[in-house]
Amino acid sequence: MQRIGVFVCHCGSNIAATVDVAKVAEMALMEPGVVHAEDYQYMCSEAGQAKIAEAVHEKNLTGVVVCSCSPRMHEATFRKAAERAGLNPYMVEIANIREHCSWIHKDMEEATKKAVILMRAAVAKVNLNTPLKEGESRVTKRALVIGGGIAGIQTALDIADAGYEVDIVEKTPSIGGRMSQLDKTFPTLDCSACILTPKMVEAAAHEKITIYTYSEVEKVSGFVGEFTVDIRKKARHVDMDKCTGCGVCQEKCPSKKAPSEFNRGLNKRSAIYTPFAQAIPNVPVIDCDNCIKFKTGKCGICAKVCQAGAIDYEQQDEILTEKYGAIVVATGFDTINLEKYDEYAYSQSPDVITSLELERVMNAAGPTHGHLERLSDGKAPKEMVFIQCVGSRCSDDRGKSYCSKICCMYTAKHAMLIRDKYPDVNVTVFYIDVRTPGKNFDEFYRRAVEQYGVNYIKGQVGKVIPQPDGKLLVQASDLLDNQQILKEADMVVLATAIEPNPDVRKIATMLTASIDTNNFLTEAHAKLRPVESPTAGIFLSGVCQGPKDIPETVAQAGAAAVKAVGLLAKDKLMTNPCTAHADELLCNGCSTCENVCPYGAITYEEKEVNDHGIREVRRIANVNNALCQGCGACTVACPSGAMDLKGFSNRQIIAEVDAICR
Amino acid sequence: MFKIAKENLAALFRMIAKNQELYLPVRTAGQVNFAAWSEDAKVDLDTLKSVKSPKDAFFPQSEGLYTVKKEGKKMKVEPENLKDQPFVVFGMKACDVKGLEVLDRVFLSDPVDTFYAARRDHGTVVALACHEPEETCFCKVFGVDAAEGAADVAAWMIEDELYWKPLTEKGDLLTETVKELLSEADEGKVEEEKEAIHRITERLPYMNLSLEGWNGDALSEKFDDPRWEELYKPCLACGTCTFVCPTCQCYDIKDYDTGRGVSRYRCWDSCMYSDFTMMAHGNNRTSQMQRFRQRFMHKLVYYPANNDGMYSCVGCGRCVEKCPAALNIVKVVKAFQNQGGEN
Amino acid sequence: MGSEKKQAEMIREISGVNPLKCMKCGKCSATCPSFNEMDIKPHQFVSYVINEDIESLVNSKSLWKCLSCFACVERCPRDVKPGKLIDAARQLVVRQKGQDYLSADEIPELLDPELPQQLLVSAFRRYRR
Amino acid sequence: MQELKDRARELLADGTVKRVLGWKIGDLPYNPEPAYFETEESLKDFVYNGFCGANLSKYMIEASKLDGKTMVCLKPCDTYSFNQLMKEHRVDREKAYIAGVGCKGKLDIEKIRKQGIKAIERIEGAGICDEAETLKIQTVYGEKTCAYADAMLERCHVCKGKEHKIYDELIGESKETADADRFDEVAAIEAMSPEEKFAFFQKELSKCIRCNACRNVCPACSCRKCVFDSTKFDSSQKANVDSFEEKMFHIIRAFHVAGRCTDCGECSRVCPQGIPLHLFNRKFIKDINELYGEYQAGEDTGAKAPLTDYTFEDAEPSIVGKRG
Amino acid sequence: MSIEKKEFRPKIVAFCCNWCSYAGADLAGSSRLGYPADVKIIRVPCSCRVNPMFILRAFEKGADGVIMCGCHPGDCHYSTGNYYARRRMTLLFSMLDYIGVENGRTRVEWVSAAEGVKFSDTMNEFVEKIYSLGENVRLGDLRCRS
Repeated sequence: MQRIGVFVCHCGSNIAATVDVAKVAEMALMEPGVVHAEDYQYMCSEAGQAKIAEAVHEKNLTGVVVCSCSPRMHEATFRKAAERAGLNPYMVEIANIREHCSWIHKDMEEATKKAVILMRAAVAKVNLNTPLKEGESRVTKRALVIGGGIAGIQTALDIADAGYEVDIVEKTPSIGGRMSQLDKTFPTLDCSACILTPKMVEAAAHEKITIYTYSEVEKVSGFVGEFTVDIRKKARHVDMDKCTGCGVCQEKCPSKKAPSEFNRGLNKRSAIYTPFAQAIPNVPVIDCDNCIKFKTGKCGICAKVCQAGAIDYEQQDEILTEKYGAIVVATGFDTINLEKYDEYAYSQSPDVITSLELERVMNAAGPTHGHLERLSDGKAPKEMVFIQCVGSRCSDDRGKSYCSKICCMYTAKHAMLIRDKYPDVNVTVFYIDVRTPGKNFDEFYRRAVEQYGVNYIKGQVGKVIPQPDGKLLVQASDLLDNQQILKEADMVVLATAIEPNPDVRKIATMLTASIDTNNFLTEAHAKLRPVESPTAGIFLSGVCQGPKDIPETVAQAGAAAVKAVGLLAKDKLMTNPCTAHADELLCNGCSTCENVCPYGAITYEEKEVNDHGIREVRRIANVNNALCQGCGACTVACPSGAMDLKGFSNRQIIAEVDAICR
Repeated sequence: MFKIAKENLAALFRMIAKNQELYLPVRTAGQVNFAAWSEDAKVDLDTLKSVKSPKDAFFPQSEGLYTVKKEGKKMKVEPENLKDQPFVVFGMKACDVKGLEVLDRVFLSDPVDTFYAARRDHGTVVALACHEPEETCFCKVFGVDAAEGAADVAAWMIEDELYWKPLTEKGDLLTETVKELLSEADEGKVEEEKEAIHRITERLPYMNLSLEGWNGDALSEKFDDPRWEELYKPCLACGTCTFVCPTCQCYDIKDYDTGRGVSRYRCWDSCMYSDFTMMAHGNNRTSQMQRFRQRFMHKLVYYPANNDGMYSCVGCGRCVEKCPAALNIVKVVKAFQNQGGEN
Repeated sequence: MGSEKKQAEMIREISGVNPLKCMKCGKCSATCPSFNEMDIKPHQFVSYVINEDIESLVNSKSLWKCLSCFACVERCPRDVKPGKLIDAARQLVVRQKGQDYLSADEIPELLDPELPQQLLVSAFRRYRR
Repeated sequence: MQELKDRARELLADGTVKRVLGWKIGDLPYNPEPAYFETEESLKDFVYNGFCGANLSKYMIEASKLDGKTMVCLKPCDTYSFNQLMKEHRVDREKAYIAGVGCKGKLDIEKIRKQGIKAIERIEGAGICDEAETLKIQTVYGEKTCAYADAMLERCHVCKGKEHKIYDELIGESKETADADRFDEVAAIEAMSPEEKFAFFQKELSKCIRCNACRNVCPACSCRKCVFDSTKFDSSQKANVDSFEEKMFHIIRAFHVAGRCTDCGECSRVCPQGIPLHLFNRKFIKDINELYGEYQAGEDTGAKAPLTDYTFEDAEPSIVGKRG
Repeated sequence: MSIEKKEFRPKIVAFCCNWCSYAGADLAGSSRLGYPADVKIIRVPCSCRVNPMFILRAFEKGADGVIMCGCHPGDCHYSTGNYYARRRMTLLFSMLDYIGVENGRTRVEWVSAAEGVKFSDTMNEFVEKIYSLGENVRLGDLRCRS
């Protein structure tokens, strides 16, 4: 039996004006287990807390009920007070007689009656409380960043600058990501490479940063503070240590038919290649699917021309196993597949291109060396049409329901750049809405209209019809003039919706990080914890969490880094003691709990149990206290009632129910 | 010997129920069980066996013992009242009447179970002969005569008339209260009916079951027999056999928190349940085999050992009909007849 | 007023379209082959339904100018499908005139082998109860 | 049946299986019992006929703990239960040699008795090789006949189909028996007024004697220790009291197996009081199908159970009031 | 009406998740948005912690109405808890309706920490409903009455 002390707070007149606090204390003494009850002006004051300590000592209390304000307000205060008095802090329960009683009721008798019932429920619960102890777990002082785009690079730099080791795992042969493919950036028209390359170099040179390019995360186990990650380093067939990056191999490679990923397939590259000139590391990889040596066994020219002897056809994939305390996901995005948008003739005409393709066309290192020209015949276009919201804001299954956020701004940028460089080219933008929230964004868009004479028409394009003469007939509506427009264009640019990198699903599963219906990773709280995943120790950086532009990405990357550093800075993690646990005699090992656990905290083990004399090996659920956040989903899913939640046990809640219904 | 026309039975029941409670077989939602008579109750005297035996009338499945009321920190104990009004159970079969004898020996011997004793004192039993016994019946094995129940009143339903014969003082008293509805009759038809029942009884497959070797002395021989290990296997550990049985007498005592106090009640228990006779240290019988064995050993060995050789099975056959796994006491007895002791 | 409201309700019900989903992108009008002959343009249909001005809609030229080509139905990004709305308005008119008497059994007789498939399908949609 | 017996003998003889889990002939014409056969000799008592209604998949929980393989005879509907138990890691596929046995509908002795047929001596026509058209029943009170379909268990009239969902080999023929819609009874109750519904269930459930047969026979109720037998929820109650506690028992039980119940119908088959317990489980199945998409527990071992799954657009609980 | 209310004071249990609804109730309190004292709140970490058995238990012990509040779908602190809760409660309520318990006695409402007004409105509405339904006679255990 517990020895419970009940302390009723007046909260000045906040409670005492509507609740007969003395009566509540008097009634408390009638409850089973209650050996002490008193009321006091301000329980949260020094003196009030001292009263608790005093009673704990004098009456040998094992449990405390404070009838006061919301536990969200002072639960921590009273728990600490109890702890100082030598009581386990989790032996304290709060009866909320202010927010849930005195403040919402006017009739004293009624409010007092209710306060008594709330007190009873709390007493009933404390009668079943057991001391709980926070767990501790170690923190490996090293972070992993998945993805080497601007988000990943920035996060890694910030973590490394704070003094912690960081590894970047990048799937492609070079870090740099999408940003490296961009020509200019809005709203200042900086050259993308000019601002990105220094960061790439800095990351590569940073002593705390290790970069694994052409590598993928293969397996993740463990939990916050102690993840174990297998990284597959794909065979490059080029020795990183020997290669000097001279580029001769690429020049001499006879196979030059592979579409260049970096240029969005608009031109070709050699089978041995670095994606772009500023690639980091500046070490090529051999694309085995296109390499003559790998396909036929003959050739081997690259090995012959390599003076460093870096070519190694025998190289195999390598698996590294590393431990990390925190993981940041920065997997970025891709544009959606336009297969389902026949009406825009993307697959029918090479002159219908996506905006990202236009970036490459405009770029000096791109397929047209920076000249704006039609990809079909190389002619300079006279009429350019931009179509907005292609695949964004769709409620059907062809596109995405969300706004891709960056298109309005980059289209303004494109239009402006084209009008600036080629003043004789007419640019028309068909839009549904122009969305420009952001510092200097609307000014930028207005500049495109006012200064550069870009023609913005409100109305979506219905169809793009390739004409026999190579022109593109654009059928659209002008909603403001209530006209249907037929416009001949030389090039059409589609502001294609962006979607999370398709690999993110696989990664989210490995991390047990939750993902939304659009494959964006879910943040722990939409407003208050936007860079943390609900899974402890996993942080989100960049577009993997939702569409964003470069400044936002960099800001979020920094925020994710700070959160990760905050975790790495700790020597030990205190874990929430209100976690689930399975009664091994009741557990069926049926896996139902595992299926509802959002944190992957439940695993199974074959364990010998002694069930009242029957010894057998059973499959039994095991909750990892470091991962469990105490939501209780498993406790209800469990058919046998084996799973229970400390601090909110079945019997405790039932005791509260009983006390209220009494 | 009296008789009453079948169409007047409703009047008879009404008259009995005027002064006391009357329990009789009533059909509810397709099943016949003993229940209190009311004007709109569907009385069913044609169905041979009620699902549950009528032992409820004397030993209810659940009955309150006392209530503890809380007043502040003080407790007040309020015992449940004993049965103090007379009641009638109409339509019990001979086997069920014999079942009462089995219960009597348990509950009326020292220490007397006052709840049961009060019910026995106030209850009058009218036994109805089994007009058409069935293949699951084996009452004869236990010396029960399906044609005439050893109750306070014996009754027979013959064609359109109910024959009524008081056998005890209580029976006479009851007869007095309904005399105006009864008319005198001779025994001729009843004798014929009895013979007819006996003839059918002879033809029923279980009636000549031999209980040789089952007695109070057979304890260790039967207890250690390896056949139990096989016999129990299909058993689902449900309580059907025990809850339909007219002689099973085990009960558990439980508390229920009503919020204002605690009511202590007793309810039937089943030796098939894993928490049967569970004690603080654990359980005496840890396996289903042991619990399964307990039931039959109790009926055919332990009980006879303590009760002058009387078995605590009356051959009603309810367990035969209702076991979900088609197990029953007859199969057990037969299993032991085959090839002596070894397996 | 009340009947207008009911009619708007019916149009929603027959078409299965929620006009509130429209984001006014104009893709329907952009794609409509009869645009120039219409007095009420496809993208405006929704407003008439939302504003419960069914009278104007059923009296418009557009009602009978729609070719039921379903280009708008196909391309609408918001699942609003003005073509369905106009078709529902037509059904409303047909029903009001009490002409929904055609039963499935009568169709074979009326069938002209030259009729385009599309028209048949459209007819079935209209006469289905 | 001979084929099945021969196959069992072969498998025992060649050591593929250590034992056979099937049915042993009863001492009355209709009461074969589930049994293990470990020797070829013991198979002489093996029987498989229309009265072999028991779902043996639950016995495989214990059999999975034994040494060696067990040949288990599973009817089409039983295989759903086996799959479900496998999904919940309660049976070991490696320990089972599944003989998918044919089924022509299983018989319910209670239905025969309901027709006034009693003192049964012999029943012809219940064999699995028979046409399953008519039963000829010899009784002490004369010979009676009964249409096979009229003596069939309720569940066979709404059979999910005679396809075995998991097996090692198939033995014997089946005959389709479904002639009613599985959810008709549920729909009829849904259409009642609250008062009628309450009266209906009150009447049925007041018969409950809390014998736990429904629970103990249920393959989904495979918990090592049932919540009703543990003190975890303070719900351990044996009594059959007149208040609603009994109903609580059945709601809770149905909820515990919701999304896991394969609708094998064993609960209704074994209830000594003939309570149509399947009406609870089927209500959940119907709701799940209607609200979350068709789901048949035990159809496979992969699909996510409806109660451990969700979509953003799931119906709100208020739909209950709106459906009217 | 007021006389009736004196005779029948319902017992109403409200399960509120710690992160949204309990905070919503706190906000209702600090905004002085009243609702009848018949409602008593039990704090649970998440709506997915509410076992249907708790709700049945409340009814068994004499509650006249049970309401569960949680974060809005998509806003769960534990990301998915309320989705499971939503399915569980839908099925449970449907079953209670099926056996003839008035469906107005059970309710689920999603209340965020910012929705003090909604919390108070919901409770007022729910209590009103329970008053109109009267005492819960169908699910309560007879022994708990007196």
